[in-house]
Amino acid sequence: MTGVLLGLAVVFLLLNLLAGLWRIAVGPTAADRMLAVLLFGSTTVAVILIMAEWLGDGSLRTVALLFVVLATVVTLAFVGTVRGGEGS
Amino acid sequence: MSSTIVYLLAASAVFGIGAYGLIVADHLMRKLLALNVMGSAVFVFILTVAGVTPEGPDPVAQALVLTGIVIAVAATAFALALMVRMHEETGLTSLTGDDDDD
Amino acid sequence: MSVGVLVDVMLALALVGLSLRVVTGRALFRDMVLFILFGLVISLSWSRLGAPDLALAEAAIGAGLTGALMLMAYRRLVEGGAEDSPGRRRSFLALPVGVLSGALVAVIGFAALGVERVPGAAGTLVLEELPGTGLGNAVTGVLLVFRGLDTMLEMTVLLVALLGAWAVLGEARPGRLHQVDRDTPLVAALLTSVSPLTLLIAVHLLLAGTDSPGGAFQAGAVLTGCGVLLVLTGTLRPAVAAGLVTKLLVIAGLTAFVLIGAGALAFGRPTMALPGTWAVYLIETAMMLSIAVTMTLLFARSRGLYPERR
Amino acid sequence: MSWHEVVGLVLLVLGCAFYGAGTVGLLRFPDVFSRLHALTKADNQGLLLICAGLAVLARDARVAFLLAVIWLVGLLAASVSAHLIARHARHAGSSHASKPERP
Repeated sequence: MTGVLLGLAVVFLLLNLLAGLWRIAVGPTAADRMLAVLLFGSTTVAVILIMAEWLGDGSLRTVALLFVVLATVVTLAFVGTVRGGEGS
Repeated sequence: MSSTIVYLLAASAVFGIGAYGLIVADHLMRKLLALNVMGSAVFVFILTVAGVTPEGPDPVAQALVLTGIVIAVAATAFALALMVRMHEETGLTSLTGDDDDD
Repeated sequence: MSVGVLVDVMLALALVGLSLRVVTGRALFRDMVLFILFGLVISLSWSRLGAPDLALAEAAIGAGLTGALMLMAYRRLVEGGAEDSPGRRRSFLALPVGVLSGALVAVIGFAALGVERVPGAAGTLVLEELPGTGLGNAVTGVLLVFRGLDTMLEMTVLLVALLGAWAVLGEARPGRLHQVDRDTPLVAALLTSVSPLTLLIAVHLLLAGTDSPGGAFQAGAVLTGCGVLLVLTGTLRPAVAAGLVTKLLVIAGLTAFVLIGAGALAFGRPTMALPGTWAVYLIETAMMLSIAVTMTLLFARSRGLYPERR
Repeated sequence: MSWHEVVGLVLLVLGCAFYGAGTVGLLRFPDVFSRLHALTKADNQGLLLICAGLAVLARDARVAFLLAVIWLVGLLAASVSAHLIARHARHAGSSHASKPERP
């Protein structure tokens, strides 16, 4: 029972991810897309943590930790890439 | 068993899409994206086809893919350096030479 | 179990959809962002497939580093005046080639799945022989003990990639990086808390890697993340020339491998036979440092790095 | 089902609800900053509830500690990222509604 519910939570969060893709597709600004990536990353962490409990694989928690630690790399690369004021 | 088939089909589809993109793309960066997509498809393929042992997926396949991931990013970094230099020298971002046609 | 298959199907759909958008999109920047998400979904798939070793590497490299590399290269192109041309070649070959190659992969896959598994397959052999190596993680065992030569050659590939990048580097232009504004105190707070944490995780992965998921590649990838963070915030600045320490660190992994692997010959043992667990730790540490330094240099597109003096 | 499973699952469902709300906000809100507002709620609160729920389910002090660390680092990373993106968006001058397509 608990296992099925955990699986359903994963499915629900994955649905969120798929829905978030729409924001990336339509934008309209680069910042909007990066926001979607931010939510994507956070949801991925949640999914991996639930998977760790669901599949009984504790090492997946390390993966989640890695995700949150390195989440800022892409954001920093983005802020350094697309200069403020450059947008169109 | 059925998850294996799901991932196998996904890997095949993604590989085909990557191959299509590699041919169709004009911008070198886009070619590189397509190439990386194909690479990931191959990794998924290797891991699904290799089968499972009692302790998760085949460790040999895992080591192979792990090696592949690191090599892929090194090759990508080199290709990007090459592309940036080419653009500095020639002002082009594609191999066809005419950037502007669509 | 049906919930599990549902998760698989969703991940597979996300992979196919994302790759389709990446390949057929019309704005390069957006497609690079989608590619980063593609890496995230691949990492989720590794987690789902029960391969945490791969999920670790993919989280650091596939989702973080490759994306950052591409964004920075894109930045340089835009700075150099390149247009974000949606240029696309019309080719009658493309669609058939794509469909056929995809079909070919599927056919090969189904054929391979149909082959009956023999008991002596490499994977099961590894698991049988693993207790004799003193290692608990089969993947690390394959990388260092059973297929050590491959891993050594992989370090060579990394070195060649770096040398190649150095060769095509412009003469007097050590990659001009556009740094993130540092006038916001949050970035400094981030650095002071996150960079020690990355070091900690890297060392943990390295030490834990002999028995549980982790190892030199994952640790090196995490350390690269730390290096990239420092480069992006301008704490490490690109240098024109490589210092001695940098050069030594770049070749450390390969050197350790060659010395210990070939040194086995001198004692009348087979090549690449590692003399004990201490050798595994030594090689792994050297590899981790080499991977981290090489990748950070590839990212900064420079020959060396020096810390910012304030 | 024992009590800790019930409590853990309830927390988990609440966390998922926050993520759902964050996604809806990301899709429905009109401009960058209000989307940012919706999203940070999901990041902070949703992850907190999910971590708490999983810690209750796991009933293991080490796991609970790791989950706490993950949440704290996630909080830090999310706030810095959100701050940087907001600054960036302001500099780009996209504070009002949408601007035409261009990275």
